Amino acid sequence: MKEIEFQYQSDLHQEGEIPSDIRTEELTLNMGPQHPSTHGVLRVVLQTDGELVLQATPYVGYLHRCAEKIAEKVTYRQFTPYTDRLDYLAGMNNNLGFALAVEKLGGIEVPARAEYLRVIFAELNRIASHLVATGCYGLDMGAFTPFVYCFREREYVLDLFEAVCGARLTYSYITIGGVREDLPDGWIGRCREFLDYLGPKIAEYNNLLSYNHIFINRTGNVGVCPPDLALAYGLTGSCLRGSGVKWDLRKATPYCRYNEFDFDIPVGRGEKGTVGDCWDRYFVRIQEIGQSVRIIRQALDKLTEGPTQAKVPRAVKLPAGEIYYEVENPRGQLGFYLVSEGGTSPYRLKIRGPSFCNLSVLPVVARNCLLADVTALLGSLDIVMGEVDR
Amino acid sequence: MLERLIFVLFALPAVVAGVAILLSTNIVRMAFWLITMLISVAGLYFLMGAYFLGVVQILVYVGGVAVLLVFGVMLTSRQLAPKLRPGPVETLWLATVSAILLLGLVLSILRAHTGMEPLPVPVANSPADIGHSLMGDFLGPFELASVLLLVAMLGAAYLARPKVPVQNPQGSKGGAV
Amino acid sequence: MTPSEIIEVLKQHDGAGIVSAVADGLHPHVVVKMDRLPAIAALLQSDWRLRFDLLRCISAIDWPAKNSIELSYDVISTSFGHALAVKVLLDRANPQVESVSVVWPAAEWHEREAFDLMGVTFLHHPDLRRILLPEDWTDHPLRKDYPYPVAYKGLKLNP
Amino acid sequence: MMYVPERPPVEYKGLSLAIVRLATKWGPAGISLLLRFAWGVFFAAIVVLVTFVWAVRRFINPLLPWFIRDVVVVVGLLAFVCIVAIIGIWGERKVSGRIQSRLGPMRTGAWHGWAQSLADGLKFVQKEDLIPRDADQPLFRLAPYVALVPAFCAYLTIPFSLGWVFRESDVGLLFVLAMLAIEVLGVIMAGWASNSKWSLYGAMRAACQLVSYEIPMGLSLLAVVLSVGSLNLIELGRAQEGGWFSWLIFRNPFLFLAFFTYYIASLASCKRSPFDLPEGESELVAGFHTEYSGFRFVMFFFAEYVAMFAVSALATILFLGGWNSPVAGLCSPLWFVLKSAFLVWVQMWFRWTLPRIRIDQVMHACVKYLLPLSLLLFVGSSLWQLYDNRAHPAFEGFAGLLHYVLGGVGLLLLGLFFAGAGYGYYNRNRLVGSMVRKHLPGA
Repeated sequence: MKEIEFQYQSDLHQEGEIPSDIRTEELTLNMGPQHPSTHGVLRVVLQTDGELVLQATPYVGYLHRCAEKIAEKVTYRQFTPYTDRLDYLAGMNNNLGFALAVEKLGGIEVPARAEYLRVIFAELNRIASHLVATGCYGLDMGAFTPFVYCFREREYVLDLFEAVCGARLTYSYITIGGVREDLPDGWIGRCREFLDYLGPKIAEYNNLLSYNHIFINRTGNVGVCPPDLALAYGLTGSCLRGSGVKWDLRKATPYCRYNEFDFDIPVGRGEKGTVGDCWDRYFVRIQEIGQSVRIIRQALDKLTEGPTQAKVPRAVKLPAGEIYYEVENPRGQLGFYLVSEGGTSPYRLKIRGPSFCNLSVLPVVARNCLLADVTALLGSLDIVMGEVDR
Repeated sequence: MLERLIFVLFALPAVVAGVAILLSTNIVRMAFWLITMLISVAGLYFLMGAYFLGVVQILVYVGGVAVLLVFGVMLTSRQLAPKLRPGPVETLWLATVSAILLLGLVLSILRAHTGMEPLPVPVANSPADIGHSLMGDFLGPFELASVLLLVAMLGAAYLARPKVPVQNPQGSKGGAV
Repeated sequence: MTPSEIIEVLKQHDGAGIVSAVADGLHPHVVVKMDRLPAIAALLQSDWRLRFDLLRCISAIDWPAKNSIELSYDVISTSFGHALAVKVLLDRANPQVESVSVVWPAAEWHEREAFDLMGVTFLHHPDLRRILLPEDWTDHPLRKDYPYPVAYKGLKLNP
Repeated sequence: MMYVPERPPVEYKGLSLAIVRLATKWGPAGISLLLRFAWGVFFAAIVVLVTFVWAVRRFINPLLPWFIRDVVVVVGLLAFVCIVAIIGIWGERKVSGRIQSRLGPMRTGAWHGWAQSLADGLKFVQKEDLIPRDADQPLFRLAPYVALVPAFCAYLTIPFSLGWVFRESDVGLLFVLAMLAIEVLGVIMAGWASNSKWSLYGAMRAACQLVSYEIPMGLSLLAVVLSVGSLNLIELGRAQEGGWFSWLIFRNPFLFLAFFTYYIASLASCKRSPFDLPEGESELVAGFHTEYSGFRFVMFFFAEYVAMFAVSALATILFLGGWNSPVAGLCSPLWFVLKSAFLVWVQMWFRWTLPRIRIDQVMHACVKYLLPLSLLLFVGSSLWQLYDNRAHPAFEGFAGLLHYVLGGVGLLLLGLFFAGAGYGYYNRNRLVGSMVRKHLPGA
């Protein structure tokens, strides 16, 4: 496997060695903006020589909705629904990041029950998001069935969300000062049921996909992103951990009482190839689902009675100041740089989308690889274009 | 009557395709015309009762050689097509050579019709007969052909090998033989 | 290290380059001189006590009142877990600053974004193009005095 | 202000114009007349046909009725092929639904959505027939036929049972292989003519893969041919009469393994998963048929399912006893169809379970594993065959030794096969990520 890979890297493209009249034609291949495996409206321009990709240049911006400009015109509360649309697979986490940034700047204290509920929903959404990532990655590799299985499980999570806030994708549930509603009756039982159900399912995915020989051959040793490269390009989240860097904001700078929970940070160990290959990034996500299950169980145990919403005026007014606040999203660190001049809307809100930074490593890694490897790499970076383009 | 009709059905495409190969300037079209011709000729073989030959013609020439040909043609640059037009001197040469060949062919056909008796050809139609004659009477030529093919294969492998030593990250220098 | 200690280290190395520093509060940062930015970035990234290896974000803020554009480089160290922000103030009429993509390649896209939306020119950037907006867009929308576009390629936009 | 591209109105010219005029003028009247006198037309047709046959026999050529028989059989085969494709497409959707804990099509038709593929076909026929502007028009139009017709022609020599064959041929096996080899031309033609880079990639992959896998496929089949001594498919089927143990797959260990090498290679030659690179939708959008729509797309779809059944039929005849039943004596075309359908089903099962292989791995698997293995099986099987002929003077003196050596090699290969399968089965739980099992309370 490895030998072949290096051979086609080195012997095919020696400039001047192959007579120019029999050299194969280089093609410029336009992958996207409508392509099944670019996960949205990403456009990648590939320079290819046969199946070999010499260069990949991503073009983004097809989903730019001026979220940062909009933020300057609306109030803090009004901006929460816009955060849902950033990383539309992890609306809860986006809400949480924005709410935390505003609360920290305004000095708002959140009640304990709301804190735990936030953790529960953030982690449930992490599970949902990772299930989508896992299933779609199977789809990218040509295995259709894991995709359906993962979406089946995700449905249960969405049902849980629907029960509590009525929405299945754009929740706006975690608001400034707490959460919007308390749990309905019997919700905790259903949640526990789901957690019991999910555990064996993960073993099923591993049997079906993770340890499939073809899958390992397609993803192991492919798209290797060493730790220093990952850090240099600002990769965060499971992409960074897949490269073997043990870095998780929930441990490093705990927010929302994450320090009270007992969980591990899974990192890529190069089990099926090199540290930082596509398989590592994929498998970190699978493991993180398990860790999220652990966190939710603990949070459900700790859940106390009490209010779910702090006393916050309807029109939130923040003092003048600035803050840069990051939370650990399923795709990495989502940052909000919030500048307030006093008043009900931000002076400037800069959003750091984790997918944006994760994608920036693509041209570096997708060089001299095969066409199918670009798909493998894109899938393992797990980008959401809503967040890249904002 | 019916046989004549079917003969025309196969022979006409073969001739048309042969002419089209010469006249076409698009190299991929040429390849597909060639395939048409090969299939038509295979049809003629079927008509003559040489089923084995016809099937092998399709299997080897159409399924193997022609597909590889198209494959190679598709990979080469599209700008190559204008170069295929021969210059005036080349045209002259080619015309001379083809004319001489055609003359010889026509003459031999004419002679065959007028003068000679048809040679008694041993009927070897079934695969078993062909096998027996290949491994019996014609074993020498058969083996010679196989050696020739082997040499051709080795030559192809030699030509296709990388001209520069492959830089192997593992340290071992492989590649150039 | 706490922000104040980090700022101490920075001041030891390059006291002249630092305009001001805020060590406490929600967003501890140092404001550095424009021409000293690459050196300080390299120092932050490579000094064994600091090791700011992860560039989190580059935010550009338009201050028409102060007639300046502020760039804030938020960095964090995955080895030590401490964080800091480095700020530079640029002239609003002609915002130009040296690119830090040599130190943190992650800056490449962030700087393209700042160029696209705020019109900051980064010198010696490997590939300074618009990133989110079309290449033929004319203005920089995140400036406070951005005129609302009336039409784009014959397509009328209703405000 | 939006720019809406204007589509020029359809213009009919020449013959098409005449046909359109004729159809619009006389069509409705003609159809209603036909319906009015349907029974009359039917009986008249029968009378005309019978008279025609009689006249032909009497006055022109007594053999010509055989020609008519051929026409009838070809029409029957065509119908069978269409039914195979239609049921195959519906079955694929039901199988995928079953595997993915869904129902699959349930509404169209009364029972389990059986009419779904018919409805889809109708939809496709009605779709606009799009040809890209820069496409190579004649080749683009021709390609679907080049893909479908050879796949159909393969059925001309496939026997469904004793006597149930269009033409019994001495080279029947080679004929089927040759026809399946032409099919790739349609794919390449489509890929080239579409003038789309994705299609071109699909075509190149198809050419690369199909030509390579023809060799192990042919070699595995040759092993069988060698042990029966015929290329005639009827002969091959007849050699396996008398219960399941006389099937060729159980003839000797080499043939047992040759069945699997053939089956893997046939997956590749049908472009089925995990070798579905020419149309791998996550990489190449839709591969060689990216630009095809409507009825032309249906042709490609049909060709795929027809070829699937053809290779399965070949495997059935050559390895699984063809039309012979597992117990002696009950030969019937039904057995043949059932066995082939089973193999088709396994192909579907593969598709919905496995990821797709990368192109270099496809070639790697062929050249480095499948090809040497099939060569080995070919040589082993022929040696076994030689040994079986005890009277052969070449074995005087060491026939017993050869017996044990060959038997040992065969048993070793068989044992390795089952050991591998057993190892996988025994370790099926260990393969599960240890971390996940340990930490999840629910597991």
